[in-house]
Amino acid sequence: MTPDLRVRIGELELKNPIMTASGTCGYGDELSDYFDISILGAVVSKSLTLKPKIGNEPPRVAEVACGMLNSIGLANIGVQAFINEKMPKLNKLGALIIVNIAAKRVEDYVALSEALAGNASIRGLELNLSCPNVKEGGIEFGTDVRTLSTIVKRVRKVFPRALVVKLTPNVTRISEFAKAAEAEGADGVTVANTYVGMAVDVYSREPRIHTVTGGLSGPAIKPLTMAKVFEVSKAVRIPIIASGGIFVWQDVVEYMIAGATAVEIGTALFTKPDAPAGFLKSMGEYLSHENVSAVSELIGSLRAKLENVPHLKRG
Amino acid sequence: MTPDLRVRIGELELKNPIMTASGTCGYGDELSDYFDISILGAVVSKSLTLKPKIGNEPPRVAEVACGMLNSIGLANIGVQAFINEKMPKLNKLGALIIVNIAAKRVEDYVALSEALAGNASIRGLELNLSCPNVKEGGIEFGTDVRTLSTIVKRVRKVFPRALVVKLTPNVTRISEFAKAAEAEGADGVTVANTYVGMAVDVYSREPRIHTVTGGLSGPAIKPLTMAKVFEVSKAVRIPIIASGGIFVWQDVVEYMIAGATAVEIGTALFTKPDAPAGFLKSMGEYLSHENVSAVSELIGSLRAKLENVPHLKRG
Amino acid sequence: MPGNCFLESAIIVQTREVAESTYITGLKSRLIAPLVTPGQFLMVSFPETSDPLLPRAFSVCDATADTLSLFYVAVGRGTRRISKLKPGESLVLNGPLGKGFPEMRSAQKIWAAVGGSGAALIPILARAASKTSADIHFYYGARTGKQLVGFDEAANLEYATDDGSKGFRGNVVQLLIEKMKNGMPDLLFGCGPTPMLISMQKEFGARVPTYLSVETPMACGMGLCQGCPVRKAGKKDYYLACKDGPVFRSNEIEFEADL
Amino acid sequence: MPGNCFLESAIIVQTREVAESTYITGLKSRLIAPLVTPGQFLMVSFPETSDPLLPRAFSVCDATADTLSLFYVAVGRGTRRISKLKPGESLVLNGPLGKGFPEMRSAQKIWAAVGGSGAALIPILARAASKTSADIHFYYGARTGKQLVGFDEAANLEYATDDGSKGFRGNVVQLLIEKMKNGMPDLLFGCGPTPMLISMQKEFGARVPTYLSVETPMACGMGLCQGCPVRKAGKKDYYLACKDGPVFRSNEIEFEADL
Ligand SMILES: Cc1cc2nc3c(=O)[nH]c(=O)nc-3n(C[C@H](O)[C@H](O)[C@H](O)COP(=O)(O)OP(=O)(O)OC[C@H]3O[C@@H](n4cnc5c(N)ncnc54)[C@H](O)[C@@H]3O)c2cc1C
Ligand SMILES: Cc1cc2nc3c(=O)[nH]c(=O)nc-3n(C[C@H](O)[C@H](O)[C@H](O)COP(=O)(O)OP(=O)(O)OC[C@H]3O[C@@H](n4cnc5c(N)ncnc54)[C@H](O)[C@@H]3O)c2cc1C
Ligand SMILES: Cc1cc2nc3c(=O)[nH]c(=O)nc-3n(C[C@H](O)[C@H](O)[C@H](O)COP(=O)(O)O)c2cc1C
Ligand SMILES: Cc1cc2nc3c(=O)[nH]c(=O)nc-3n(C[C@H](O)[C@H](O)[C@H](O)COP(=O)(O)O)c2cc1C
Ligand code: FES
Ligand code: FES
Repeated sequence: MTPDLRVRIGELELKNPIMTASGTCGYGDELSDYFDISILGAVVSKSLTLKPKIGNEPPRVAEVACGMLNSIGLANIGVQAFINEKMPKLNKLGALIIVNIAAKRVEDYVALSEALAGNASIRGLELNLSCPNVKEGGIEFGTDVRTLSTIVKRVRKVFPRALVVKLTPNVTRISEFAKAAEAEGADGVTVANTYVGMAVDVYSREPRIHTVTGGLSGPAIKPLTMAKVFEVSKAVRIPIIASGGIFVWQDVVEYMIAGATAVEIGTALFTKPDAPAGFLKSMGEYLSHENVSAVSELIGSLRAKLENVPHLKRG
Repeated sequence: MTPDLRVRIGELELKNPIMTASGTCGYGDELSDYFDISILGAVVSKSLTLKPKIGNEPPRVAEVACGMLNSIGLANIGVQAFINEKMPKLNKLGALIIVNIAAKRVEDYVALSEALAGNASIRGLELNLSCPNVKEGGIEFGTDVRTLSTIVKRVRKVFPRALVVKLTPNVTRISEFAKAAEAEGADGVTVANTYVGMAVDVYSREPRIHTVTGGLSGPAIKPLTMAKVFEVSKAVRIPIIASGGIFVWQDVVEYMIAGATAVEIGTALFTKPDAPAGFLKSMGEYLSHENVSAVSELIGSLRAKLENVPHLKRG
Repeated sequence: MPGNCFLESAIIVQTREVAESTYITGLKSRLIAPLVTPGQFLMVSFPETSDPLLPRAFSVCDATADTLSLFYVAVGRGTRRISKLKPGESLVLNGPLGKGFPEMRSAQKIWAAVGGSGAALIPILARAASKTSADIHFYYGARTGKQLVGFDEAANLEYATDDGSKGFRGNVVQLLIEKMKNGMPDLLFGCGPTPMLISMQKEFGARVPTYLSVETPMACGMGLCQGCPVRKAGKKDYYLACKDGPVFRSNEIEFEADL
Repeated sequence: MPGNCFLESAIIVQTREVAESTYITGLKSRLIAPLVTPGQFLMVSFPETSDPLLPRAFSVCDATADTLSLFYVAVGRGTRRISKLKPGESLVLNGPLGKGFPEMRSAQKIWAAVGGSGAALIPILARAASKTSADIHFYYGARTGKQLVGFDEAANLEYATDDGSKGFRGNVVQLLIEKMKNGMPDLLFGCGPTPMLISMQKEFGARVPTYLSVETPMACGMGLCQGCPVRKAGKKDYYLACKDGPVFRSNEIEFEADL
C-alpha cells in the first residue's frame, strides 16, 4: 500500500508536504533542469516586490559552519514580470504555485496581493515580513505584533485563496506572532525565515558580506527552527510550514513529528537541486517501513511529556 | 616584539582574552590534566546554586549539525562545596577565577553574591540569567529587562569586584538587556548563552534530550552570536565577553574585531581540552604577522560602513 | 589526576572487518596505550571537520606498550568514518578515561558476559587476567552466529545465540543462569547493550559481586559537561558515567525506567 | 534549458600535483563531459558531510567524450579535500553551467591571457581552437616561474613572471601591451585574478573585442540564489555571474569599486 502523502493548508490540498523555499529556487523553472517540479507539493517563488529590485551590492553570500549567510536584498523581477513571464512557464511545467511577497509599506502588501488575487493559478500567498518597515524607523515588520496583524488583516480581505504568513525567528516568542496571524485569518504560518548572523575576515577585518549582517540558513539552524515549530504547534491550530536547514529526508520527518504540516527545502537545493525528489522517495519508504498509512499521521506525533519542557513553561 | 595580550573587564586585568565558558570546563581543575590553566585569562566555574543540584534526567546531550544540544539542569555541587573544596585546588593551580551563579529567585542571586564576596580570590562574578523565574510563571530572568535590572542592581551592592552579566540570546533585541546591565553598574556582559533548540529521533518519535528543548552550542551558533556581539558593541561601552562556537583561533579574532574584549571557549573543550593553549599561540603569531602590538587594538576594529547594516537600523 | 590523561594524535596501523559492519582498528599510541586498564575508554575525534563535531567514546579493545586497538560496530557517521581511514592517516585520542573493572587477583574465578560492541573487552580482559593468573571465562552473546567475532586471546569462551546458530540457544543471561547451577564465580563482569545489563543486574546483582560497564551519551568523557548521568541506587542523585564509571558495581546504580 | 545540465556522481581517475599546491584531477563523466564548452564551469560538492556545506565552482580544464578534468589551487577546505581524494572515490558534479567564451571561428586570431587558476582554461581552449582551426595564442602570467604549469596542449604559449624568472619580466597585461605594438588580435580572452581582469578591461576593453571570465562568490551556480551579482556597465543593475556569465564581454560589465 502506498502511503497517502496529501496534506492541507486551509482549503489548499498539496499532493505532498514538500515545497521549495522562497529565494532558493529562482522562480521555480530553473529547477526543472534537474527534476520534474510538478511532483512537488508546491513551488514558492522568490519574494516579489511591486517594482523590480536590483538587490544589494556584493558580496551577498558567505559560507559558515554548516550554513551560509545571505544578504540578497530582495533582488527580483517585480510582480508584473513574474505574472507575465514566469507564470506561463510554471503553469506549463505543472507546478502548484505559491507566491511570496515582500514590501516596505503596509499598502504595498495590499497592492501586491490585489495584483496576484486575479490570477487563479496562483494558489497561495506567502507573506515575507522580514523587511524593514520604513515608516516605523526600520523595525522589521515581522518583529512587531501589531503591524503583523494589520498586514494580515488587510491582505486577508483581498486575497481569497491560501494565505500563509512567514515568520521571522529573530524574536523572543515566535508563538505570539503565529497567534496574531491565526487571529487575523491566515491559513498557515511558515516557521521560519533566516536568523541574523555575521562573519568577519580576520585579515582584511571586513565583514564577509556587504551588509555586515545577513541571514543564516542551512543545517546550523535546524535545531533552532525545530524548537520554534514545536512552540508554535502548541499555540495555534492552523498548519505550520517548517523552513530551516532541511538537508536529508529525516529532517522532513523530524519537523512533521514536531508539529509541521509541510516543509520548505531551501539551501539544500544549492548542493542538490534534485533533493526534493529524493526526499519524496525516502519518505515513502520510511512511512511504509513504519506502517504509517498517511503522512498526516506524523504531524505533531512527538512522544514527550510536556511538563518537562522549560521552553514552553515560559509562555 | 611579543604582542601585549592584556585586556580589562572593569578593574580586573586579564593576562589575555581567553577564558573558559561556564559549564564546559567542569570546575576548572579537570582541565589541568591537559594544560596549565594558569595561562588562561580566566576560568569560569560551572553555574553554582545555593544548594547542590542533581540536574535533569538523561539524555542530557545530543549532537546536531555543527553543534550540540544540552539540558544539564544546572547540576552542581552548590556554592559552599565549591568554596570549600574547589577554590583551594584552583588557587593552587594558579587560575584566575570567575564564578558563575544561577538561581530561581532574585534573593538567591543576592545570597550567592554575598557568600562569594568574602573570598577575595574569587575575582569576578558572572550572572547566568537563563533560568526560569519561579515567581513570574517560569519566564526566563534574562528575557525580561526589568528583572535583569533588579538583579544586577542588588548584586552590584553586595559584590565589589568584577561583575559580568551573561545574556541570553533568545530575545528580539539583546542590546536592550546589555544597556540595562550597564545602567545598573555591571562591569561587562557575556554575549551570549545557548540558543533554544530541539531534535527528534524519527524512529522512536521521541525528543533526543529529556527536556525536549535544550541549549544549542558549537560552531553552528557562531554567526548568530557574532551578530549579537556586534549589535551590543554599538549599544554599550562596557566590555563584551563573547561566547559561542569558538573552535579555531580565527574565531577569537573575529569576535574581537566585531567588538569583544574577551572570549569564552565552551563546547570546543569537549573535543580539544587543550584548545585554549593552541589559540594563545596562534593569536600571538597572528598579531605579530599583522603588526598589531596589543591585542586590545583588535577590539571593534571592523572595517565596515554602518549605514549598510539593516540589523542595526532596527534599533 | 594531572598527567594521567593525554590527547594524542595516533596513526592508524590497520583496520580489519571482523564481522558484518564490525571492525578492529589498530593505532600507534605511545602515550595512552601503556596506561590503559580493562574497561577504560577513549574519546576519539576527527581533525579537520566540525561535522561530526563531538568526540566518540570507545572502550580500549587491547593495549600493549605502544599500540592499542578499537573494536566497533559501524552504526553512524563517526564509526563509518573511522572504518574508512587508511593506514597512515590519524585520529585524535583522549584517554585513558574513566574507571575500569576492579583489578583481578590470582586464582580469582571471573565470569565476563559480553554482547554487541561489549565484545571489545575480551582481548584486554584476557590479557590482564593472564598477567595476574586470574581464571577468566567469557560468555559472548549475539542474535545470530554471523555477528560473533572470533578472539584468539580468550582461552575460555562460550557462545550464546538467540537463534541457536552457534553455541547455547538463548541469550547470554540465560546461559549464565544455566552455568550458575554448577557453581558461582567470585566476580561477574558485564559489558554490552543496556537491556543485557539490566537483566544481569536483576538476575545476579544480589547473588554475585557484579560489575557493569554502562553506555550513556557522552559529550566530553572527562567530567567537563555533566552530560552522562547514571542514577545512584536508592538516592536522588547521579554518578557521571565518564568519571565515576563507566564500570559500576551493579548495586550502586539504577537504570532509567523507560529504557 | 531543461535537459542541458546534470547532477552526476563522478569517479576520480587520478590527481596530479602540477605545481606548488596546484592540482589537476581527472574524473569519469559520461553526462557532463560531452556538453562542456570553454569557459563553462561546474559546481562540485561533497557527499556525506555538511561541512563544507556549499558546492565549489570550478572551470572545466579539459573535457573529452567521457572524462573531464579540474585544475585548481588548494586554497581552502574544499580544494584541499578534493586534492586528497583517491582514485575510485567520487565527487558530485553539477554542470555544465553558465555561458563560456564565444565560439571561435576558423583563422580567427585569438589571444588568451591567463593567470592563477585561470590557467585551467588553456587545455579546453586549445582543444576547441584546434577543432575550428582558430589561431589561438596564450599569455600566461605568474609571480614567479615555480607557479607556472606546463601545458602540452598549447602550441603557442608565452610566459610572463613578475620576477622575470621565466619568460617576459612583468605581468601578463604588460606583456600584451608589448605584443600589441606589432599587431592586434581579433578577440581577446581573459581568465585570472580580478585585478588582472580589471587591468585588461582598462587597457584593452576599448581597443579589442575582449571577453573576461569573472569570479564571484557563488552559492548555487544555477541562478537559484541571486548570490553572484556583476554590475552592468553604466546601469543600476546586475547580471548574475552564474547564468549570464561567468564570461562577459568586457564593455558590458563594471567591477566593484573597492576591489
Ligand atoms: C564508555 C563508552 C564506551 C563505548 N565503547 C564502544 C566500543 O568499544 N565499540 C563501539 O562500537 N561502541 C562503543 N560505544 C558506543 C559508541 O560511542 C557509539 O556507538 C558511537 O558514539 C557512535 O558514533 P557514530 O558517529 O558512529 O554514530 P552516531 O551517528 O552518533 O549515532 C548512531 C547511533 O548510535 C547512537 N549513539 C550515539 N552515540 C552514542 C553513545 N555515546 N552511546 C550510545 N549510543 C550512541 C545514536 O543515538 C544513534 O542511534 C561506547 C560508548 C561509551 C559511552
Ligand atoms: C565560475 C568560477 C570558476 C572557478 N574556477 C576555478 C578553477 O578552475 N580552479 C580553481 O582553483 N578555482 C576556481 N574558482 C575559484 C574556486 O571556486 C574557489 O577557489 C573555491 O571555491 C575555494 O574553495 P575552498 O573550499 O578550497 O576555499 P574556501 O575555504 O572556501 O576559501 C578559501 C579562500 O577562497 C575564497 N573563496 C571562496 N570561494 C570563492 C569563490 N567562489 N570565488 C573567489 N574566492 C573564493 C575565500 O574567501 C577564501 O579566501 C572558480 C570560481 C568561480 C566563481
Ligand atoms: C539565498 C537565499 C535567499 C532567500 N530569499 C528569500 C526571499 O526572497 N524571501 C523569503 O521569504 N525567504 C528567503 N530566504 C529564506 C528561505 O526561504 C528559507 O526560509 C531559509 O533559507 C531557511 O531554510 P533553509 O535553511 O532550508 O535554507 C532566502 C534564503 C536564502 C539562503
Ligand atoms: C554542556 C554545557 C553546559 C553548560 N552549562 C552552563 C552553565 O552552567 N552556566 C552558564 O552560564 N552557561 C552554561 N553553558 C553555556 C556555555 O557557557 C556557553 O556560553 C555556550 O555553550 C556557548 O559557547 P560554545 O558554543 O563555545 O559552547 C553550558 C554549555 C554546555 C554545552
Ligand atoms: S561526558 Fe561530559 S561529564 Fe561525562
Ligand atoms: S550563484 Fe546562485 S544565482 Fe548565481
